[in-house]
Amino acid sequence: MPASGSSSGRAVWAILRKECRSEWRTRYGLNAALLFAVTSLASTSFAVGRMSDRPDVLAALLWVVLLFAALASLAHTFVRETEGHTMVLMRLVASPTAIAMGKLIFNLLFLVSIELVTLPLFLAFMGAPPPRWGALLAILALANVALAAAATLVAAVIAQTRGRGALFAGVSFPVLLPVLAAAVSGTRAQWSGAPVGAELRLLAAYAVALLAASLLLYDHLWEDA
Amino acid sequence: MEARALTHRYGHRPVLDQLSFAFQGPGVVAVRGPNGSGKSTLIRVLAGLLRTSGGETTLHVDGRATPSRNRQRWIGYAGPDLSFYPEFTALENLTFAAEARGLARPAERSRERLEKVGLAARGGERVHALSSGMAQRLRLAFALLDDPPLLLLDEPGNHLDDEGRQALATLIREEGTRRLVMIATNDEREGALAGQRVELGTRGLGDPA
Amino acid sequence: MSGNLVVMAVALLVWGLLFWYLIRLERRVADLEKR
Amino acid sequence: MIGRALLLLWIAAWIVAAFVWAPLVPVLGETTRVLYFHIPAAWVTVLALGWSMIHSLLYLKRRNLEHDHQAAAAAEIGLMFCVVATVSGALWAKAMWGAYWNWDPRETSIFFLLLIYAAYLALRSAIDQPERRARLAAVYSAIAFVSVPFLIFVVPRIYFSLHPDPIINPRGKVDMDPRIRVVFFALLLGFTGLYFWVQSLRVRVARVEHRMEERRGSGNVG
Repeated sequence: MPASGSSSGRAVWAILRKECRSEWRTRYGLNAALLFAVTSLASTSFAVGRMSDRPDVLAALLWVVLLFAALASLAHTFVRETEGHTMVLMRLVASPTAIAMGKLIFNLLFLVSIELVTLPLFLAFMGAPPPRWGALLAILALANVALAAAATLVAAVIAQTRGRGALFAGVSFPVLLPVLAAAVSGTRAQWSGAPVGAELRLLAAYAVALLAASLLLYDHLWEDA
Repeated sequence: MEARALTHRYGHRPVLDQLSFAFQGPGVVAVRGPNGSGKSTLIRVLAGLLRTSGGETTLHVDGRATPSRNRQRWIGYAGPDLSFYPEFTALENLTFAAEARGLARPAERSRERLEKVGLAARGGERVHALSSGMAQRLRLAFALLDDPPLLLLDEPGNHLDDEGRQALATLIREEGTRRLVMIATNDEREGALAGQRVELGTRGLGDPA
Repeated sequence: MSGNLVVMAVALLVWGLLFWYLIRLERRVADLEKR
Repeated sequence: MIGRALLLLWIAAWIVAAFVWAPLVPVLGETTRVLYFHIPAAWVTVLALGWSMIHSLLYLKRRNLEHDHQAAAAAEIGLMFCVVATVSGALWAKAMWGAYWNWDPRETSIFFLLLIYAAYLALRSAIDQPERRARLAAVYSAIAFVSVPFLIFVVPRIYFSLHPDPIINPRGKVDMDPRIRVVFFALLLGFTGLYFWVQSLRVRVARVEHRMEERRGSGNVG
């Protein structure tokens, strides 16, 4: 039996690849999320029009669109497992933490792929001033890590409830709020030329706190058949 | 495989009550009892899928007690609640399982196991296209993936045709010589294969409130 | 000042009602526990 | 029974004191009266959330359903006090600044706690098996435990603060007429006593419910 260290690394890699292949085969999650992001973007920009002079409104709108796209799709990796009753198989081949890390990284890649499409469209549709790419990408990166960490943990919990995905938005919102607040504030600061250090530190601290908590909590998540 | 004062309740219904035993592999053990007497519960507890309300189980491999936290490393489990990813083929499912467990030669190993349960020809088929009998064989292939010291089978004969049952019987007899095999079953033929037995109490579902 | 007294009276009334309700609730819980 | 009678008289006495005896805070004028009840309610909200989270962590460690009863009761009562605190806060904001809601730090923090309570109780209502409900609710409670400090101390600082910090800072020191401080802490104590009494009642109800379900056993579990 392989030692636990390297093998859980291999398990995470195997699970990540499986998640990507499942997503590629069914393509259900990505299509839904992209459609969701683009439609909510289009409707906001239609309603609000061009906002080149209001970085605070732009920052808020960008993150509302991204947050709701995330809320609509990040629970999917766990809900799919419980609906397909494949959680037993998962638990027999990997430790809870390895399962969670595999899915967390997948959710992270998922978020990035949504943003690759939504961000350029947003900047174009809303006529946003050119962003300070360094600061903006740093904020996006850290916010994505925190979002993925929080969403994966909450998804693992609600996937085992009666309503499954239905509860995800409401239950995860308080946990996602600090990420939303810091991301909006940071995005606004980068557009108005202010330093973004404080927001980056906050996002990093929250991501670390969540990851630390998850390492302790994932063992308690799957204990009954 | 050793159990001490195992007790478990589903919500408020006592299913396992102060059950203790110790079985030495290799050999075949039948877990028998009426419906609802906790056969499946016991198998799931031994597989580390279910945390009991009381008591504990310890698996000794080569004389050393293994941590019950990652019990799944040491056992092969096949039960009705084990489902596979419908969007993947049988071979892909097994290969993924082998990779996740960090086993050597995952693809080759999976092909060997498919041959062993008579699914060699169906490896390329998507799981949702398999009949329930073939899906049951796939579960057996999964359980045998890394030659575990302990094999836990919950009603392995389900959905199998005669030819399938025949293959299952020879498989159990063969594996019984190499490792400890515990089978939860009410099927006479499977029960007959077992050298030892665990009779679960008659209290089960029939017990009046 | 008189406005305050009215509000105070209402506050005292609400507190009295709440207290009475809790006492009755406690009695019901006590006999539920016996059964 | 003496304890109950003492609680009755204590809170009644200090209600009277708050309206008759205590002076007004300079800037706030008559609106101070609301604060004598708003801030103790907010305090109990935080106390109950802490109580619920501690018992959730204890449940994860010890797996004793007693902790789950305590955590659930604390959340239910905490939600009620949180609603009282939010409403009284909004009334006070209306009196002070003419707007029921203007996202100042105190209001946003209490509102976030309301969100957490609501999410926790919604999660509980969506799970049937007692052990699983206790376990998953406890895990969510632990997650919320991590996000509360960020919600309370960080997020409000990001939004422009309207609250007159120097005069009344409930978490900081209360530096004006001593009589105000006396009334304020007395009501705080009274509310805390009330909370623990209702908490014990709710837990006893939960225990009875659990035992009744158990006695019904598997026979006719609805």
